Amino acid sequence: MVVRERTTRVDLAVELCGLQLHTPLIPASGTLAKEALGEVEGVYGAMLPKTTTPRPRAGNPPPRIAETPAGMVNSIGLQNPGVEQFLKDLDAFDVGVPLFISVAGDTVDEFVALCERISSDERISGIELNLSCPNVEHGGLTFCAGPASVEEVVAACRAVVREKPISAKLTNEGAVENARAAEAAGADALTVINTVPALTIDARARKVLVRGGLSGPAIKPIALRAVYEVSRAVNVPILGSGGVASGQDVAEFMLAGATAVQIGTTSFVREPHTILEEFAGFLRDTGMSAAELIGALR
Amino acid sequence: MVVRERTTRVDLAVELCGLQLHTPLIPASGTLAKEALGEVEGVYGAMLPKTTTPRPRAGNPPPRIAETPAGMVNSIGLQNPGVEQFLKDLDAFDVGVPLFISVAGDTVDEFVALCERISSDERISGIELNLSCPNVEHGGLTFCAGPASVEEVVAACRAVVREKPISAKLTNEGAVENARAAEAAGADALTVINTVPALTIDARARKVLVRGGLSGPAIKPIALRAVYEVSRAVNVPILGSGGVASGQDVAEFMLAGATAVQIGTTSFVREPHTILEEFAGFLRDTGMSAAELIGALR
Amino acid sequence: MRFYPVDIEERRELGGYTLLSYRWPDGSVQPGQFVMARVAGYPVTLDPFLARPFSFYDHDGEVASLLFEVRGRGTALLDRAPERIEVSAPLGHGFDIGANGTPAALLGGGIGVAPLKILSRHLTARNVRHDIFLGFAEARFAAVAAEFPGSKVATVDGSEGTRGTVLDAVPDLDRYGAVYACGPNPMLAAVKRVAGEDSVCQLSVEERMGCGNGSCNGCVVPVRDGGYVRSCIEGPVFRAEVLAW
Amino acid sequence: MRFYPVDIEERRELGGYTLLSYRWPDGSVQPGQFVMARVAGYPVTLDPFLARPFSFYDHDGEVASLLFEVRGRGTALLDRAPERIEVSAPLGHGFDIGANGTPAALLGGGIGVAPLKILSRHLTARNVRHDIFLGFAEARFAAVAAEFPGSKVATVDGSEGTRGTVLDAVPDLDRYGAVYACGPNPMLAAVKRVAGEDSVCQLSVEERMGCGNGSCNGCVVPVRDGGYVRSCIEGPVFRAEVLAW
Ligand SMILES: Cc1cc2nc3c(=O)[nH]c(=O)nc-3n(C[C@H](O)[C@H](O)[C@H](O)COP(=O)(O)OP(=O)(O)OC[C@H]3O[C@@H](n4cnc5c(N)ncnc54)[C@H](O)[C@@H]3O)c2cc1C
Ligand SMILES: Cc1cc2nc3c(=O)[nH]c(=O)nc-3n(C[C@H](O)[C@H](O)[C@H](O)COP(=O)(O)OP(=O)(O)OC[C@H]3O[C@@H](n4cnc5c(N)ncnc54)[C@H](O)[C@@H]3O)c2cc1C
Ligand SMILES: Cc1cc2nc3c(=O)[nH]c(=O)nc-3n(C[C@H](O)[C@H](O)[C@H](O)COP(=O)(O)O)c2cc1C
Ligand SMILES: Cc1cc2nc3c(=O)[nH]c(=O)nc-3n(C[C@H](O)[C@H](O)[C@H](O)COP(=O)(O)O)c2cc1C
Ligand code: FES
Ligand code: FES
Repeated sequence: MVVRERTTRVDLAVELCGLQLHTPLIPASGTLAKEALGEVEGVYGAMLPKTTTPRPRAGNPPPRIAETPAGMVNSIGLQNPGVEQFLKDLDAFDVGVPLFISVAGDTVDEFVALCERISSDERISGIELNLSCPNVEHGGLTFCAGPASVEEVVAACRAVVREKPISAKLTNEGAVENARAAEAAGADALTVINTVPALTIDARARKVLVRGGLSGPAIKPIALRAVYEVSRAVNVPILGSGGVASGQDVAEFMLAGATAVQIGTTSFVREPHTILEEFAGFLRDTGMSAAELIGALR
Repeated sequence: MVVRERTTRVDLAVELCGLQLHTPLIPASGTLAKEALGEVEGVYGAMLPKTTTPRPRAGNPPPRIAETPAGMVNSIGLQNPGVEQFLKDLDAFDVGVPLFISVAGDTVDEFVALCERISSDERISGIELNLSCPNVEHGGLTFCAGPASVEEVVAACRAVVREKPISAKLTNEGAVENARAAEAAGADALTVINTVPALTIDARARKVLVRGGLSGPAIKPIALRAVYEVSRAVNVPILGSGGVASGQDVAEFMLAGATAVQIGTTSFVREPHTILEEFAGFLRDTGMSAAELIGALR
Repeated sequence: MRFYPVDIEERRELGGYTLLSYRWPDGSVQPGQFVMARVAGYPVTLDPFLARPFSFYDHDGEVASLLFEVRGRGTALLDRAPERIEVSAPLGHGFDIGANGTPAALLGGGIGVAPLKILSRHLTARNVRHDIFLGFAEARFAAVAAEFPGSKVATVDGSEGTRGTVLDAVPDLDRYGAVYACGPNPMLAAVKRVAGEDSVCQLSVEERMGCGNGSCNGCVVPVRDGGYVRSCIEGPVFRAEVLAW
Repeated sequence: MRFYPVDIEERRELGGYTLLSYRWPDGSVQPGQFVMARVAGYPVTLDPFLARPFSFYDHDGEVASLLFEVRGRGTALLDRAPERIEVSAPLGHGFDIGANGTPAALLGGGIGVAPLKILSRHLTARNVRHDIFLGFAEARFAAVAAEFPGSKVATVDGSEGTRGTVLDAVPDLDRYGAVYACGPNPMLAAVKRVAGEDSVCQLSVEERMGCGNGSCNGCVVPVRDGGYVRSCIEGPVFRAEVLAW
């Protein structure tokens, strides 16, 4: 996207795994409903709906969210209608930009089955593997718990997805090791990071409120560190995620090494369009294009 | 400490490794200077100065700190005058409550030498092992990088410290595994958690600003989760640390399983006395004593 | 989510609550719809980070008002906001006042009174006979009942009106053809149990909200057909029989 | 750290800066000492989380004033604070104006002008002859020079006074027996190089601060004897020769 501001042309485009993105912004999986798509027209360089699973999932009982300092903890529990219904509803997200799909399974076979099911769908440009869900074959540890498990699921998915890019979405814990494993197993990109395990307690009620994942600006410096370290450890492009709240944050993630940047929790309180405008303003002020910013720390 | 509020007596005392603490609050290591001791009179149930090392350390060049959403990142680099000078200056912290000393070495032998050096000092009631410093024998990974390394250093220190309690201070990453290892190696307590690895970037200057550890309210839900999980995995008492900013936060950490709670970054912006008052107010409202609160989730 | 800065026109105390009004020249607000509101920040405030949901207390096509109780950080800051706040609205599905039975009973529990003002005005405009019942914890809050002439009040401590919950103020809920209720979820579940089988019973639920626009799946309620639906999009008003309470 | 709420007495623009004054009835403020300031929060604001250091611009025993430049979130919020802010003060070691040589040169770079007002007043009270030199990026800021009668000005763009930095406005710095300087660290390093060998040269350094009371070790400067010292406790004013710049 070339935004004309004052008299300077700003070049927001980036290339991600051979796909042209007119802006480096992508919605973080699970944070943009189809009902809200009208609000983000033109903002995102690629689309990415909420993670889908082989069968419908009801998700966790409420309360599912709690606010924390500069962030929130959620335990949605991957509520989704299952991949078949998901594909029926998918047209809403097919808005003329590359469409990534986030998938999660309870086992390696489920991941593979999902990849097979969707990889022939022409609307879909790429796949994001949500590796932070519990691996039922390994006692409930997540697929991100160690490099061996990351390597296994990425390699298995790679074997059935030959034409489309795969991004492995990693948690902060073990990000660098897991990134190397995912790259070795054939991932075309890495999404860094998912939410950080966290807990909230209602002290008056003496109850656990929400045990889930922390997101929002609070985790930005953690995510930025992970992106920075991972980008030094691998050669594949990185999709940064975690606490991005402003155009300057987008620039920071790209400088740290991200090729594209996901907007999650902040979209609940700010219009993503504003973030894109701020980012365009940053590029105008610095005279750089988005693509030039990637990893361009001095 | 029994604070008389309205007509209700509030019992703030807790027992930690056989030591009587008149309040469950302890300063987090590295966040309370002797120049500021006057501001915290009577607040803390135990004292804990900044980590000391075998030799003087100049620390890292500035900038060493950067603010982040609801937190800060620091890379002080363990600036300290070395254990000999440290012990000469220690009287300032000997204020009539149990005195813990935080130690860090570059090698297991350095940890052991420090423990030997200080364990006969009568002013000192206990030792906190700062395990998040780089282990030069293992290529710069921290002592917290894995349970084997935690076990090694704790066991070695335990062997030379027979009379005084040792708390192993753990990072968030791998907290549960490392907690089990520390307990098995003879730790009397665990401090959970240290700062979370993080990074800040100055986008305009295109420079890394501070690569260090994130602290403050931003990490509270992360620390609370770690305390909760660790307290379910071990039987030794836990010193909670991470983002505590109010009396209600103190209650949350104790409910999650902490016996004592450390106040770090927040002491830069709030008087710890206020936090203690809020906590006393919480106890008065709920009719519980501090000791009863420990792990008392319903 | 898009937020609009609005200038505060008036702020006053009403019972233990705050009534805050601001210009909102948009004719389309339905009773039971809500706003996400927050103080204006720099450029977005991080403290608190999320906006908070509030029912429209009233809206005359030009000025909107919210009635709220100060509970925590979000409401405390809104209560003190100097000149302007930021709102996103109108959100959600409100009460269906189209083809419902008469007479109607409007039940409010505590701050659940909020959406009943605009609801009552709309019902009156349609000549729907309705009675209003309000339950409060203490007399201090019950003062808001003065804004609902003819309403019957219950207080838990008995200091004002009937002693008990709002249901204790309604002797014969099952004779109403339509029931509209807003309040804490346990109260709504009780209303559902007591309402007449043939009455059209609509409940405005209260769940924590992250986004208010359907994106986070945080605000769900369990439904009869299994699973959960989002109260910010499919609700916050639901037909009682839809909910698995 | 203990903060005290203070009521804003006056706020006005001065050049491109904001002058903010509040009652501070404490006679012990020394030139070069500073305050940690933040907006008042609920019960402590998380946004921004840390307080910000500002030099005392002036203090007459009853009213203190700060002069600041809006740079980011902290100063933007202070600039708009409705009625009160919170401060912790007086902090640090200020200028030693006891046994120094004459005449004195006072050098301010940009917002580094701030502590020179109170310093100049104290020097005048002691009958110490002194000249004031101020450097600014643009003419807009240079307007503050009106508060320093007789001062010489330099602007980087040459729009006001000498073109160049503050050092370009001082033809003969080495003839002064005492030099007092405040500004960006690179300017201070330049002053140190240029100041006469026999003059007593004192520099007020600017480092990011976490706590302001010596606890965090965040605000250090490198010193001649090796290692670092805290600018909030041992400084912010240092004898030039102490610094390893
Ligand atoms: C659709 C809808 C409409 C609402 N309309 C109104 C209204 O008109 N007036 C009004 O005063 N309130 C209304 N509420 C409730 C209001 O959103 C909460 O009181 C508010 O979010 C509290 O924010 P806080 O920051 O002050 O409190 P917090 O600090 O967030 O919480 C303080 C206390 O309130 C509880 N709480 C917070 N949020 C919720 C929630 N969403 N549901 C239940 N308990 C909660 C917490 O458990 C805590 O005990 C409505 C809620 C919904 C979902
Ligand atoms: C002892 C001392 C006295 C000071 N006195 C004054 C004064 O009288 N008037 C005044 O306007 N300012 C003064 N400053 C500087 C002032 O503290 C910063 O401008 C302020 O902290 C900026 O906060 P912010 O939130 O607005 O900006 P931020 O959002 O924190 O930062 C905005 C920009 O300012 C830079 N910055 C922030 N803090 C510092 C810092 N401490 N040092 C250098 N650069 C920084 C950042 O790199 C960034 O580019 C003083 C600083 C010190 C250490
Ligand atoms: C409410 C909510 C739901 C989420 N759902 C998913 C999901 O379904 N799949 C996924 O991979 N990540 C999910 N995430 C994680 C986000 O995609 C993102 O990685 C994380 O929130 C960090 O980014 P943020 O701080 O910008 O939100 C969810 C996050 C939130 C807050
Ligand atoms: C400026 C600063 C210096 C610190 N120095 C040390 C240290 O020397 N030793 C140590 O074990 N932890 C150190 N820490 C970590 C704290 O003790 C504490 O575990 C961490 O900051 C989390 O708690 P908080 O969020 O309450 O600050 C330091 C933290 C900060 C912010
Ligand atoms: S509040 Fe986010 S889906 Fe309803
Ligand atoms: S600001 Fe913390 S030691 Fe100086």
